[in-house]
Amino acid sequence: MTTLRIDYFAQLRELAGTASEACETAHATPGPLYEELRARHGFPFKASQLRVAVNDAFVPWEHPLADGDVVVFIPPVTGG
Amino acid sequence: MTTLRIDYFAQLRELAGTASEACETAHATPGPLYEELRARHGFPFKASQLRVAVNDAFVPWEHPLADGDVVVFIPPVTGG
Amino acid sequence: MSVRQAQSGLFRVAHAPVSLEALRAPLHVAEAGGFCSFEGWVRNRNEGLPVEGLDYEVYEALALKEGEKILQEAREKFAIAQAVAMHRAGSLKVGDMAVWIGVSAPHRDAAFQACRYIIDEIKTRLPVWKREHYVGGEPQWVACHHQGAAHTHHS
Amino acid sequence: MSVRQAQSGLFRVAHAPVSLEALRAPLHVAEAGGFCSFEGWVRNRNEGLPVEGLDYEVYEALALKEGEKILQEAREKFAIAQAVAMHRAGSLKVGDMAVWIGVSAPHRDAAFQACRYIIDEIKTRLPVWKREHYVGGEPQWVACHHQGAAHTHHS
Repeated sequence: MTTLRIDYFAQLRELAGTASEACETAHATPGPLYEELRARHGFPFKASQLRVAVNDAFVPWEHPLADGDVVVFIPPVTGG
Repeated sequence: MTTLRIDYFAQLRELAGTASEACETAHATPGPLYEELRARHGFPFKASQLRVAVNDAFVPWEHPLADGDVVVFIPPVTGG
Repeated sequence: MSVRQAQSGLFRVAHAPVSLEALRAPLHVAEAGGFCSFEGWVRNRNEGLPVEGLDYEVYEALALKEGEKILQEAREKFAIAQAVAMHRAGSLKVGDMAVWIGVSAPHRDAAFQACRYIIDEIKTRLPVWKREHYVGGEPQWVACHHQGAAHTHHS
Repeated sequence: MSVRQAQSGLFRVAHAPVSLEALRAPLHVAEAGGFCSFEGWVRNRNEGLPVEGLDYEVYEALALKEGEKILQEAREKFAIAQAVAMHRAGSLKVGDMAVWIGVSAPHRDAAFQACRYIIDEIKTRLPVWKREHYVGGEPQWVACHHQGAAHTHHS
């Protein structure tokens, strides 16, 4: 099991009801982790609509997760 | 004969030694008038390098000159 | 200036208005003959709905890194002297400046191209989300217009 | 404001610096969501020669007409909200702003395109002449870089 922190922004934060949660997971990469969280919180986005960041850097969906990682799923951005 | 005023800017003003001069001419259009002034003042520009304005509006070189017109030969511009 | 903004200071996320003078200062370098800037202002309507104001939520640690990266890309791609950008976070009213980009360069071509590059990249890559407040309606997260672009961009 | 500037006031020839605030004011209209501006600054070198400063000589009556015409063309060609421009006359030092253009628009494409159009047209059409002062050399009228363009443009 890997111990992670998940931070949420925008719609995901509102649907999760929190800006941050601790998470113990058996998933080795962000892809299946997102599917689990999506089912739990009812997120509307498919993984293909999102990007993922680990420890404040964009990473590929196959990035291996490690204890203590902070994971953020990035909904479609609307800055500017 | 037509009585005109010629205003000069930039290099033409310096070479003519004046910003403005009165002129009586038999020329009906700005083209031959410029050639006469060019010979008199030693202007370096061919007419094809210039534009011409009459009474503060750009005009074609075939524009007919009338008594009281203010004529300006416009050297290549370098604003901006 | 917070530690997070200190990376180079040329890209910043601001929680209150920043003066144009402060934003422009780093661009005045000797070889700069042209300056191009772009600003995004909060509009009074979006897709037909009357807008009162909006909130920008920013994933700040990542936005600062990504913003600096975008500026660095612009410096590498175009013959510019300097590039600066700022994105607002928090609550803004109609007419407020949401984003500011300034580029100085020896010649205007590079200044225009780099400025355009930076705003386009900010809009597709910067982790920032806009929630609009409507006159007589519920606030809404604005839907992304660049979804395809955003996700093919760095694949 | 002189009579000559009163035509619309959106294009002006200025004999002293004008504040950015004053220049920008007419651009803040309700539908404007994007703003693009361009500034020309006096550079410290031109073609290898160290420049101390320069003078702009302006055929003002014609420059005001031609400037207004350029702004009007930009409004007709691009979906913009408003366009403003200013060209300096007189003596400027290194770093001074020689020309300022600002365009506001509902969307950024039009703002960038119109701003670029206006500066390009100003450089080829506005009856303004630059004389540079060099460190340790005689002042010189700057040669035109756009001669071909300037003379085919309105033929």
